Order: sequence, then C-alpha cells, then structure tokens
Amino acid sequence: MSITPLDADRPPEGPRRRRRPGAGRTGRRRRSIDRLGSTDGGREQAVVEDITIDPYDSYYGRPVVKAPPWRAPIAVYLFLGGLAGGSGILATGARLTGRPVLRRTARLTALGALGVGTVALIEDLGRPERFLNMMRTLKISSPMSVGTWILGSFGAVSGVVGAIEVDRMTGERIPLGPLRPLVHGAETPAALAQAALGPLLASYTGALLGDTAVPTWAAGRKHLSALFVSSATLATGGAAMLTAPVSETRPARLLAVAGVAGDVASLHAMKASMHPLEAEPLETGRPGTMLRWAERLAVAGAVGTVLGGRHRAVAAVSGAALLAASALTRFGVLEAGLESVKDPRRVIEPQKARLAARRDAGITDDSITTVG
Amino acid sequence: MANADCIVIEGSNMAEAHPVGFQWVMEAKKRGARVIHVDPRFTRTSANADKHIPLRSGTDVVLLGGVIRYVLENELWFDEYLKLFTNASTLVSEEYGDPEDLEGLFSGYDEETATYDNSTWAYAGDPERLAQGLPERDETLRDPRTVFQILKRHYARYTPEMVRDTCGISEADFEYLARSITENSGRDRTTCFAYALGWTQHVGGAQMIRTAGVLQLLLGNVGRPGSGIMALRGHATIQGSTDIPTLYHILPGYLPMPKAGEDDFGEYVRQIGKKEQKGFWANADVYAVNLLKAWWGDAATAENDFAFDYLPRLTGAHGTYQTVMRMLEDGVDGYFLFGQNPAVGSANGRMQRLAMSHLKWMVVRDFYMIESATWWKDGPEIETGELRAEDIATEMFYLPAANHTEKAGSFTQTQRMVQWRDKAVEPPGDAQSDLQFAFDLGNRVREKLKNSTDPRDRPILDLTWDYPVDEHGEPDAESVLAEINGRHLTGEKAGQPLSGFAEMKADGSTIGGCWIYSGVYADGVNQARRRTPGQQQDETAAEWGWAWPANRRILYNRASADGEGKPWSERKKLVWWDEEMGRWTGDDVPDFPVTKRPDDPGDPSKGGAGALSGTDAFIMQADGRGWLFAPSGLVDGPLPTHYEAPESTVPNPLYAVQNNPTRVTFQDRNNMQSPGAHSAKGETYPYVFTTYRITEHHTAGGMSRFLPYLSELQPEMYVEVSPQLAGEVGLEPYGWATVISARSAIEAKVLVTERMTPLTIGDRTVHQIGMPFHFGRGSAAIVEGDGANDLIGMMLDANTQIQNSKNNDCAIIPGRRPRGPKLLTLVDEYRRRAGLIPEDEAQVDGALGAPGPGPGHELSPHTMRGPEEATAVPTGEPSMKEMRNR
Amino acid sequence: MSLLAGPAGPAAASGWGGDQQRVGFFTDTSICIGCKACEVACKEWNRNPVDGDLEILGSSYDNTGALGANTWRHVAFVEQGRERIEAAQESGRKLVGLGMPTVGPRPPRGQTPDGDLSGTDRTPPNTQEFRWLMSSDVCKHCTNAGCLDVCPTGAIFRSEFGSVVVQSDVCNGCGTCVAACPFGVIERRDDGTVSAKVERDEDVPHAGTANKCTLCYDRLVVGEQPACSATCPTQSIRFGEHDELVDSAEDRVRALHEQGMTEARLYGANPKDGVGGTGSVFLLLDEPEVYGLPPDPQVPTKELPQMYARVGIAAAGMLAATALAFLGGRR
Amino acid sequence: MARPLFLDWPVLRQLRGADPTGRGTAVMSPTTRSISPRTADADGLAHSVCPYCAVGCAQRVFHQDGRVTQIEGDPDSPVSRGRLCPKGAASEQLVNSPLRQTSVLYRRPHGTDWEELELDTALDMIADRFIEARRAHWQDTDEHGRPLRRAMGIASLGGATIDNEENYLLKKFFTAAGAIQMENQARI
Repeated sequence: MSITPLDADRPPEGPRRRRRPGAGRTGRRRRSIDRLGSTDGGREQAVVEDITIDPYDSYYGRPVVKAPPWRAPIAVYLFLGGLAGGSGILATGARLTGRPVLRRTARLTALGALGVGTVALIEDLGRPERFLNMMRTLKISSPMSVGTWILGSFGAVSGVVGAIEVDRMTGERIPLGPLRPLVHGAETPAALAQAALGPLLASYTGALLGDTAVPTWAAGRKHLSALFVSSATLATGGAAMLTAPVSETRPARLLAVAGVAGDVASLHAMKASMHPLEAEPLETGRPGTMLRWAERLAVAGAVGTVLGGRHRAVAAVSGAALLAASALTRFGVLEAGLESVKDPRRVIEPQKARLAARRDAGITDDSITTVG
Repeated sequence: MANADCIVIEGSNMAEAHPVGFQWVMEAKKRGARVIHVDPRFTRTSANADKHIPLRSGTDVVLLGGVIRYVLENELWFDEYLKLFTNASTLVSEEYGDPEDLEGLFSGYDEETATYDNSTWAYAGDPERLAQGLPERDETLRDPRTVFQILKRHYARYTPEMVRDTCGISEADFEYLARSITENSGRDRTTCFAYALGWTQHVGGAQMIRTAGVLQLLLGNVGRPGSGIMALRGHATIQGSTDIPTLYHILPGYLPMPKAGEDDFGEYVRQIGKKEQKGFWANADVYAVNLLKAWWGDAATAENDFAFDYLPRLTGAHGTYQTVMRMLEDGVDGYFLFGQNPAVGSANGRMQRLAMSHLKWMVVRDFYMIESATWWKDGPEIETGELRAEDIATEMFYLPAANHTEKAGSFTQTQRMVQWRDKAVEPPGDAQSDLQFAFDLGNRVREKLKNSTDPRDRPILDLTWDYPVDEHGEPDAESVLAEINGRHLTGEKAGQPLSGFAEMKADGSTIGGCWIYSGVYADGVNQARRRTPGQQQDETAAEWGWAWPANRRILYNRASADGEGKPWSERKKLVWWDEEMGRWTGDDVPDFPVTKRPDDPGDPSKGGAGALSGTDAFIMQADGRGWLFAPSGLVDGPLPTHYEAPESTVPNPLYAVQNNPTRVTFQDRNNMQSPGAHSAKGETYPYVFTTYRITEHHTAGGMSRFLPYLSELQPEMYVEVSPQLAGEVGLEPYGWATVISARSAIEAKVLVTERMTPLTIGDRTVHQIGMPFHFGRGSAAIVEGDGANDLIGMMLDANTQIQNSKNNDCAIIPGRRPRGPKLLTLVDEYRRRAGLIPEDEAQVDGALGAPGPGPGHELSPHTMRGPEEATAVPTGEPSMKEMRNR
Repeated sequence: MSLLAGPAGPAAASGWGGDQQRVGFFTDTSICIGCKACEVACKEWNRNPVDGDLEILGSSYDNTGALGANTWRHVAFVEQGRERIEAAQESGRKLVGLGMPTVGPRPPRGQTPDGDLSGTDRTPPNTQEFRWLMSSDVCKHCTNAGCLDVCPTGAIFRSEFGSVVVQSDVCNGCGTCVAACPFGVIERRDDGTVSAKVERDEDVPHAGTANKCTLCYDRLVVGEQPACSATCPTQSIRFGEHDELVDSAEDRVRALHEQGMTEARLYGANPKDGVGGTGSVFLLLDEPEVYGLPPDPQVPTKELPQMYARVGIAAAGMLAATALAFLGGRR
Repeated sequence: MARPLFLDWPVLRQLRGADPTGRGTAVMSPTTRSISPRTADADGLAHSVCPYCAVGCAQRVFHQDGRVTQIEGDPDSPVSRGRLCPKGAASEQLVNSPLRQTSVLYRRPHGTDWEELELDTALDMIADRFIEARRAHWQDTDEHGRPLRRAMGIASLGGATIDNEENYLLKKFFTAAGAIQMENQARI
C-alpha cells in the first residue's frame, strides 16, 4: 500500500510473531526446539492461523488442551521400546527352539534398543538428572509409572541375558568373577521374564498416549495398544531379518507379516472409530504423510518378506523397510497427537457432539455446565 | 459512594484507573444502584455498568446542561434544598450579561488580553452587606435577576435535540440518563457523579466539573450520603501535593502566593478572606501568620509582618508549560525532577525534550532510568537528528531515590485522608528519600551562604531548618509532620502540639505549617498512623488515618439535614441536630459549628463562623451557600457554557464563538494547532483522539514499564479505532498505524474494536481514536513505544492551567512511521496541507531546522496568551477551602 | 480399589482421612473488571517468570494468552455484539430447560443488605448492543485430576485442602501431566522466558519442571488465603470452603436469571461431570468454549481400566503371535 | 523428623499407610511437609500505603535481611479491605526490579555516556549550581519597581508520590530561595 511518498522511509510491518530482538540475549538461550511439541513455558505454542475459525467458538483460536512437551526422542523411545520388547520375546523363542544366532541378535537388539530408547526417554525429561524419581513411587493410575517399572524390570532381565550373550561372544572375558555361574544360572528365568515383560513393554505405550486429553490419542485409546503391538511385532521381525541368517528367521518372517496385517488393520480401525476432526491429523499434514509412508513401507516389507524372505539381501531390505515403517508409525502417531491440540475445534467439536449425544439419550445430569 | 442509588461515571474510567475504588461501585450496584458510564470509549468501566453512553469528547457541558434544562423544564429540582442551601434566590448585578445575549461571551471580556473582568458577575446588593455575605435575594425565585432565572435562560437551548446533534447521544439515551439521575435524587435517594482527568484535561475542564456541580445542587445531591461529585485522582498523594503544594501559585493550606505589588500583609490576607465575611476564610490572617512563623521562626515578628516580604512575588502564571517556554528562551539554568517524567508524561513531549536541551543542568531523582533522564542519548529527537548528544550542553545528574517502603511519611488520598507509612527497609546504594535530599540541599546551600551579607540570602539563612536526623542522615519525617501540625510557642502549653487550627493565634504565639492539617499531630500522636481495623469500626471508619479538616470524612454534611436540622429521610441520614443535647450529631464529624442551632439567624457583625446562619451549610463560601452561579473564582465565566475544543472541526452549535475565549495558548513552531472548524483545511486532521490510562500501567510508565509483571500485560503502544474507521482508512487489525497531529507523528499497533463508536453529529460522522499515554521512547524500560503526548499541544484551561489531553485532532494512516528526519517531513507535509505553514516553504531538514521556528515562519516565537490561573475553583465538589468550627 | 474419588472427597482418598474441609475458588465473571491484579499477585507471590514476547497478542486486552507454566491466573477478554449476546442468553435458557441438577433446594435468600432497593426498577436496559466479557481462569483442582493421576514420580499430590499441588523439588519434567489435563492448565517450564534488559542474577526458578496453580499451598498451611483472591478488587475471585462457595454460586446464578440474565451458568459445580466436579467453580456468561474452556472435559483416568485391559489383550496377542510364529516356523 | 531414608521411600509409605495409590500423603517430599510461606519467615512487617493511585490502599510490607520480600494488601484497611490492583500487587517488583538504578550517574556537558560519581560530590555540585543559577537569573523588582525577590533560573517538577513532609520541605526551601517555578503532577 502506498500512502505517501515517504513510504520508502517507513520500516516494514514485519512478521507478526517476531520475537523481540535481544530477548533471551542475556539469560540462558532457549534450547533449539524441533517442530515437535514446542509447548514449554516459553509460550511459543502456535495459534492456528491457516484455519479460519469463528473466533467465538473458541478463544481466539488458541488450544484448549496442551500438547505434552514430547519431542522426537519420545517417538524414538516408542519405536525402540516396542522393538526391544518384541525382540525379547523373539530371543526367548529362539532359545527355546534352538536358534542360537537369532537368539543372540535378538537379545542384543533388545538390549541395544532398550539402552538407546531409555537414553532418549531421559533426554526428553525437563530435569534428566532426576530420572530416578520415576522409581520413587508405583502408581497404578499412571501408565508412565507402571511402564517405567516394566521398563526397569525388562531392562534388568535384558541386561542379564545380554551380559550372558556378550560373555559368550567374548569367550567369557567379562570380569564377572565368582558371579559367573550365578549369572549364567539365571539365564532361563531371565529369558522367561523377558518374554513375559516384552509384550507389556511394547503394549503399555498405547495406554501412555491414550490416557491423555490429547484429542487424537484419547480418541484412539481403544486401538493404540493393538497398533503399537503390531508395529512392534513387524519391527521385531524386520530387525531379525536384517541381523540373523535366513535359516533361522522363518518365525521372524511370519511374525513380520502378522505384524503388518495387525498394523494396517488397527490403524484403519482406529481412524474409523474417531470423530473426523480427531482423525484428520492422522491423515493430513506431516503426520499423515509419515503414516502413509509407514503403511506403504510396511506392506512393501511384508510383500518382500513373503516373496523373497529366503534371500538374504531381500530379507535385509525388507527388514529395513519394516523397521522404517514402525519408526514412521510412532513418529506419525506422536506428531498427529501434538498436531491435534493446535486447533481447538478438535477438542471442542467432538466434546460438544458427545455431550449432545448423551443429552439425546436422556442423560442430562453429567454436564460440567449447570444452572444453579 | 456505596450508598448512592445512581452513579454516573463521566470523564473517568474508574474500573481501569481505580480498580480498588471501583469495588464500592460494584457494591452499590449489587445493592440495586444503577451505574451509567458516559465516555467516548466502551471501557472496562462500561463493561460493568448498567449502560454505556458514548459521547463526543469535549461536549460534557452540553450533555449535563441538557440534564439541567430537563430538571428545570420538568420542575424536578429539590425545592426545599435549593432554597435553603444554594444561591438560587440570590440576585445578580444588573450589569451581568449572559452569552445567550452577548453571542457567546460573558460580560466583561477584553479582546486584547483574552481575559474577563469579573466585576459584572457580582451579586447585587449593598456593598457592606455584600461583604458580610448577605446579597439581595428573592425567595420566590421569580425575579429575572435571580440566579435561578438566569440559569433557566442560560440553559434554555440545551435541548435533547441539541444534545443529539452536539454530543452524538440519541434522545432515548439522553432520556434514560436524565430519568435515571432525577428519579434517583430527592429526599430518599441520591445520585453520585464520579469524574477524573476526562474532565480536567480539557480546555473548559473546570467548567465541566461545575456543570455537574450545578446539577447536583439543583437535585440536592451535595453533602449527603451517596451524593456529591467524586474526583478520582490518579496519584498516591496528588491531593497532598496540592494541600501542601509544590505548585507555583499557592502556599500550604491553599494560601495564595503573593503577587507583585501585594506588599501589604493586611491587604494580602483581606484578599483571601475578610474579617467580616461568613465562613472560615475570615481567619486567613491567622493561617498566614502561622505559616510564616513556622518557616522563619524568630526572624518572623509582628513588627516585620512575620517576614511577609521574604516571600517571592508572582507576575502571572509560572506553570510547568510557561516554564518550558522560558527554558526554550534559555531563561532557566537548572531543572529538578522529583519522580516525574515530563519527556513522556507532559503535553508536547517534543517541546519538553527540546526545552531540556537548553538547560545548563538537570537533576533527575527516580528509581529507574526514565526517558527524562536519558533523552539526550536515546530520545526521539536523537533519532530524527534534531539533537546530537555531542551538541547538548546540559549537565545531567541522576540521583537514585528511595521508594515508599524505604522511608516513613504520609500520603493524602483522594478523599483527603492522610495515611502514614512506616519504613520497612533502608534504601539501597546511593538511594535517598526526597526528604533527605531537600534537607541536605538546604544544609549545603545554607553552609555555603553562611557568611553572605546579601539581603537576598536572608530568607534562606533565617529558615527554621533543624530537623533531627538518624544515623544515615535521614531527617525524622514525624518532626516535619509536627511542624506542619503546629505547636504553641508561648504560654502554659508552650512546646505542645496544636490540637487543631482553632488553637492558632495571629500574634505569633503559635506556629503551624499547614493550617488544614492542624490536628494531624494532636496530643503529640501521629493521627495519620492510626490503624484500627475497619472490621472493628462503623462505615465512617474515623479511626483509620486522619482526614483534613479535623478528621471529617464527608464535607458540607450539614446539608444532609433539612431546615430544622432533621435528616431529609431515614435512608439518607448522616448528621442532624439533637435538640436535647443542643448540638449537631450523627455518623460523621459535623461539618458545621457544632452548637449552632438550625434556626440561628447568624450574627453578621461577628464575621467568620459566627456570621453563619443555621442553614449556611456551605461554610467555605463567603455567603454560606452552594454556588449554582459563581460570582468569583473562575476566569472564564460564572456559568458553564459550551465551547468546542480548540481543534474541533465541528462548528459550535450554540455561538459564533467557537472556542473558549480564555484558553491559554503558546505559539511556537512545535506547538502548532489544527485550524479545526476555522478553515476547511481543518479536515487535514479529521479525527478526534483522546488519551487515557489503562489499569496495567501508571502515567508516564516510570513505575510500570520497568516492571516485568506489568510490562507483559500491556507490552505495546496501541490505538483503538472503530471497525468503520479501520475500513475507511484501511487499517489492519493488530497491524501498525501512524497517527499525525499538527505537533508530531507516532506509530502504534491498531486495535480495531466495536468498543469505539462513530458518532453522528448533524450530517457528519465523527470518528474518535483512543490511545493510552503510558509509552515513551528510550532504551532502558522493558517495554516502550511512541508517546501519545508528543501529539498533544500545549493548550491549557485557563482556570487550572491544565493541558487539553482529551480532545485533539489527528490524521491516521496504515503502516509504521518514517524513521529519521523524514518523520519531520511527514509532519510538515500535513501542516502544509492544513495551511499551517506556507505551501512554498522550503523543505526543512529536521537536523538543521529545529529547534525553534523555521524560515518564513510568520508566527512570533514563544508568545503566550491567556489569563492566569484562578485562585480557587468552587466546584461544588468537596474541595479546597475549608474551615471548622471554633 | 477405584481410581476415582468417592463421595468423601478427593482428600479422603489420598490418605488425609475424611474430616478435611475442601477449599477452592468461586470466580464470578459477571463482576470481573479485567484488571489482571490476580495475574500479577499470583506471579509476585510465586515468583513466576514473565511470559510472552512482549508484543500485543491480538486478543483484545489479553496479552498473556492462556494459562501455562508461568501464568497461573489468566484473564480472558472477549468482545461480543448483539447476536452473540442473544445466542448466549438462549443457550443459558436451554440449560434451565434441560432440568440440570441442583444440589438440593436452596432456602430463600437471606435478608437483604441494608439499603436494598426493592422498589427500584431493576429491569436491565434491553439486550445490550455490545458486551465485553472478562474472566479470570485458573487451575480447576479437579476432584479427579488427570495430571495427578498420571504423574509417575509422585511430584503431584492431593493436599489436605483438596487441592492438587506440584512439588517442584520432585518433578523430573516428564511432561505426562501436561497431556493428561483436559483443561490445558499444567505446563512444563522452559528457560526461554523473556528476560529483563539486564543480566538475570538468578536462573528461572523450577525450570524444566511442570508448573501450575498450587492454590497457594504455602499460604494455606498458615491459614492465609491465596494471593489472587486476596487481591481481587471486586471479589470476582472468592476463596473459601468449597460447598459454601458452590451454594453461593448457585444463588448468584439464580439471582442473575431473575434479572433476566439467562446467559449466566456455572462451570464445574456438578460432581457428576467428567472430572467429578472442580475445586474452582466459575460463573460464566456464555458457552465455556468462548472462554477457552472445554465443553465436556473427561478425566482420562475414568477409562484407564479399559485401557489397561487393552494393553493386556494386545500384549497377550503379541505373545501368542510369537508363539504361533515359532510353532509355524518349526521347519 | 529425619526418618531413615529407606523407610521414607514413597513406595513403602504407599504400602504402609492410608494412601495406597500414591496420590497424597505418601508422596509428599520432606520439603513439602515442612513448607511455610515467606511471610511467616519475615523479620518484620511494616504498614504502608500503595504508591500508585490516590485510592490509598493499605499495604503490608514484609521484609527479611534488609530486603522487601513481599507486599500485599492490608485487610484491616477500611479503604481497600486488603485488595490491590495489578500495580499495587506489583509493588514488590517496584522495589526489587532488576532495572532499578541505585547509584549516582553523571553526564558531563556534551558527554555521550553516563559516568559514575560519588553521591557527596554530586550533592555538592548541585548545591553550587543551585546558588549560581539563583544569582544568574535573580529578579529583585519588576519593571514598575515592585519587589519580586525571586530566582527564575531554577525550576522543579515533582511527581505526586512525594510525601507530604517531603513536599513541605521542598516548598519551604525553594520558596525561601525565591525559586517560584515549582510544579507537580497535580497540574498534569
């Protein structure tokens, strides 16, 4: 717009949400935050600007609920936790059915995934040095608490079987000293415990995300555990196909194919059960893209497994595709949840709909809004 | 206020400026009172009122004049009260001429000096009787020369149609307002008005208050519970700083500073109050003697008129804006700022800062690096290139000040209550109280001058200046309060504090620094420090703090009883005559001679309190009555009459005289004025803007923009515009706009809101723009922005010498303002369009052209026009001149 | 063992016994003047950092935006024209029509205060053309609090006053509580707050931990009231015993309805709602979402048993699938 | 007080006590159990008045180790009943704001920045300049020979948060010195 000949001397209006120059120049610098979950107290939460909303159906388009401050490491943890849990069972199965290489790689996969996953989990804490406070209490009402205890227990037994495996590989060079017989003697109970805890580790994260007020996660709470378990299963199969010889991985290939079937089915069932506004983040934008690619990779991996699973190279490529699919699923679901809080309609509309539905059904005494 | 049945808040944004005071409004509302907010903007006050009535800024006299006419036409006045307590029946001099007859001017106007000679506004009657406060009266109110009949004629044209076409208020809304007020007035009911700077900061502001005063007197709403006109003041002790003033025109206790030629002490005090007049100003001599004696002690004797000649003399107005002009002429060397930020807070910020650059030295005492301390390095004129730090010779001293927790002392709040603060901690670093600074400066100057034989130094050396100090050199504030209270010098009570000003003597045997505060240290007890919890007291809460005068909480409360001394009604009783006890009694300290019977005719021969009759409730006035018509005290007319604001583009609907003829103007290139309705080019600045404060900030921001918690709540300068105006000009919501007045241009974020209403005035639409004035440009504050006061000219109300901040005209365009010297080019471009500077004037590069007038400028620089300030403003509101029974 | 609070109230289920008095807020937005004193008093007492970018947010006079880690009281500003006002009145009337529950019949109002003007014309001037809503939001201190339930460290606890309090010396900032709050109240505090223009001599307090209103727990323990309610100029925020506040809130709604203000309604006063009722009760003049409040919040814990069942089924399925794979793979 | 660390483990307290779900008493930390407000730990409490607007709200000023630690409304006041507006509620920050300048600064003529200066030196320089400015623009009489006895070279402008006692001393001294150009916020 040209108002006066002086316009050339007038500064541009500038982007609306520019931070003050110099803010944070002193003080500690804001950690660089990736796109995920940037809702820490610094008030950078996005106000949806591209969605046109009647300003009065929400408060200036601001979110009603908040996304947790969970960034990429949490998706990594969800993926690796599932992989670790699945690999734990697989390792135990391999031991029981005499597949030594599969046993070894699965145990090491479980231990490695668990280790990296735990680091990722800790990294994402606001106060990582207080990680151990997770063990302060055991709260049945908190999936995170329950899950931490599962994680801890699984970690302990995985540590034992992992140590045994490494000890064997190195020719008993781990300085276990007089404890060696004791450790090796614990292999069977530890392996059974690993198999028992592994599925819980892969599964509890469904409740972790479902037990929230984040619209897309909360709407998916009936299906998330199934989805995550399926995803963990296909990842477990994939990892095994990648790391173990084809001679020992037939169960893993079957598992992978079953996982893919479960994964695709549960994701579609989950979306179908949701209010369209709650499902939308799973289908659009970055998370939508990731989930579409997750599905493509999973199906491709399954096809590869079925058609070429007995060829080492094809198995390896298929396994990698499955791992990527599983990782993308976790990133996609996590990000879809974080995305879903940004538009307040995703909270308000489904809630209004269910309130109306209850009223239509004659239930009128449970509204938070009342008149004296 | 909580007792009112109807509260009209006009010219005040009470909920925002005084949130804690507003609790009483909400309380009244809960009890069923109707709350009406009349204001150009829909504010947080409107949001909590029963109704908001938007009006065109600066037309309050028409609106309230309209209500006065409504009362008179429909015979709704409180007849008994009116006849008993007001001057309605008083006859006015035959020479008086009303603007209705003189085409917009009162009689006595002198074109040349732009002032009135008010002798034609006097009461009619025998001079001797007049001096005793006994003018001619016609109790039937029928004589055409009675105040009542004059009032009727004066407001005859203030019809609802006139209100509609002038204020932009529909007839229905006017009817609602008028009915609400009149139905809630009378024996059983009272209406209360609240105003603030929305009235005072107008040319004609004093008259706006007067209009409400006239209305309230007509309806009997003065001196009664839930009545009156409440002035809402914006600063902790702004009341105190006029009672004990740091103002040029008065001494403590509203004694006027003597003017040149007033060399006779007897004449000086007679000017204030004559011995034979009614009421308590008859003892002006006593108060003056006690003040002089308090200051100059042994050097003040009866023989030398108590050192009356030590007082400097005035020769006209010496207000802050006149002083700025003097600074620009290099007539002032040194400037002290005590917790004040004129670079942001005073009208025409540009001239304020340019004036500072002419000083030799400047002392800034504050908590933070306010803009008035740093203007020489980061002020707006540095940015435009008009000033360069290297060129500025002003020597700056920044002295850190102690804050309210770091010193003991008293504040006087808006209802005249003095409250003491205890000291909590020592001030940090170099910080000192102003008390210590003043005492120390005095000590140093006295020490340096101690061998002086120059007679001009005698007043300094003869001062009583011996206050006890603590180990940090801080004077004992209570000892100063004790001096203000006063004490006996001789006699059996020698050394004892006065119990009240009734004990003051004119013979030099007592001293007292401020007579109205006498009693605050009665019995040697700091009465302002009383803190009996409110829960343990009645509503009057007389044992919390101390209210002047004499701890009285409601003034003129004699008017709460009828001619026989009985309460007007049970609901509205406050003070009444107790026949058995033979005295006035009630829920408050009676504001009347306590044993004077209601049927006492008064003894004119006595003068003072003795001359008051039993119904002379308005004990501050020389005739004991509430003034509907003010024969003296105002410089621009005895009755409020409507003039358009100086820059208004709306022609005055009433008179050919467009603007208040007595307004004070300063002519300077930096103080230009839109021609308004005087020329078609006035439309260069087509929109009215009004400035205001918001809850989250405090005046010039010196106590708010440096505080993180307040800064985040309102972080940026903004302007409020209606959706219609935004559409007309193309303003984006929350984008930037540049506002241009004849003085300067500023930028601000735009709040487009339906809270701003375009008003229909005749056949035109008037758009009003609102903007807070808290922001300023510097570099130290947490939040800053362009200052609204840069847009405002120095244009003063003649009565109060207060600037017109509420009604100026501007242009507004989208986008940010130009940077650097081009800002001045923009301002000049609009001035050229408005015909304020010649079309062919060479473009002046800001860096070269300022300060001062540019080439080819016709106006002579730095001329001032207009009368001096009125000595006292009889507003009908509880205010200044005040006496007690002795 | 139910995870939801029983009729004895939330404190009873948390080890405090049954004779604790639950306290809370009643925020009457019909008398809020939008002064934001509550925001400041809260920050001052709790020494919370400043929020925001120090820019106008674009939401009327609200420049702090929402409740969060640093802003524990937040004043909303909503400007509405006639159409919205009428819609609000209509939606309020509908609530009456629905026969919403009342917590027992109210006795007639107590004696009117002195100076009551029963004779005054109380009819409000028709429907206004415009209104400006202001409302101070705060943590709801839910009877069944999602944040408290999901906290894995025990950093969040139920106090003897029935309030929900974060212990910043325990919290490790896992962020689970943030997701579990149906009202978007609790938030993790980052260090990226706006600093004053001078070097901070201290770090942001409690950085990296979850933060929200504590109902001024430290003041309650010595019998003081919270900072916000203590400062509120018009008593729009009242603090007190929860049941008494709900009673007076219901009286107030009734009074407003009598005056024709059918837009008035309560929020959080129903113990049967999705969070078991809230400790902070509000009187609103429009639908909750207009103020940024959810219309039908549910504590996630309510469905946690079903979710655990799903976890178990899924885990069992995984185990079974693996077993089958090995059985099918024995070749 | 100090329970053995192990027995204080909330998991054990959950098992032992009345809070099996770990949502109340069992998970309170020692810090929480011994919490007390800073007003309770204050060295003293001074009664004061809010320095912002003229309503005159009473404040309670708590202080510890010579620093103000908390300012809140005084419920005893019949004026304010313990309430404060946002400015009043921010008073503690007015006192303790990190931006507060507590040492003397001096800027010499034509200088481009502030310099440090001793308080005593500064006050002495000001006193010298006061005397000089008073003499420089002294007016003994007006053009009609009427006494004026005033010093036009000095002006002052005060805020309205200056105590009555301070205003009194300033008015007394400036008037005695003939410096009539005194103004304050009351006219702005």
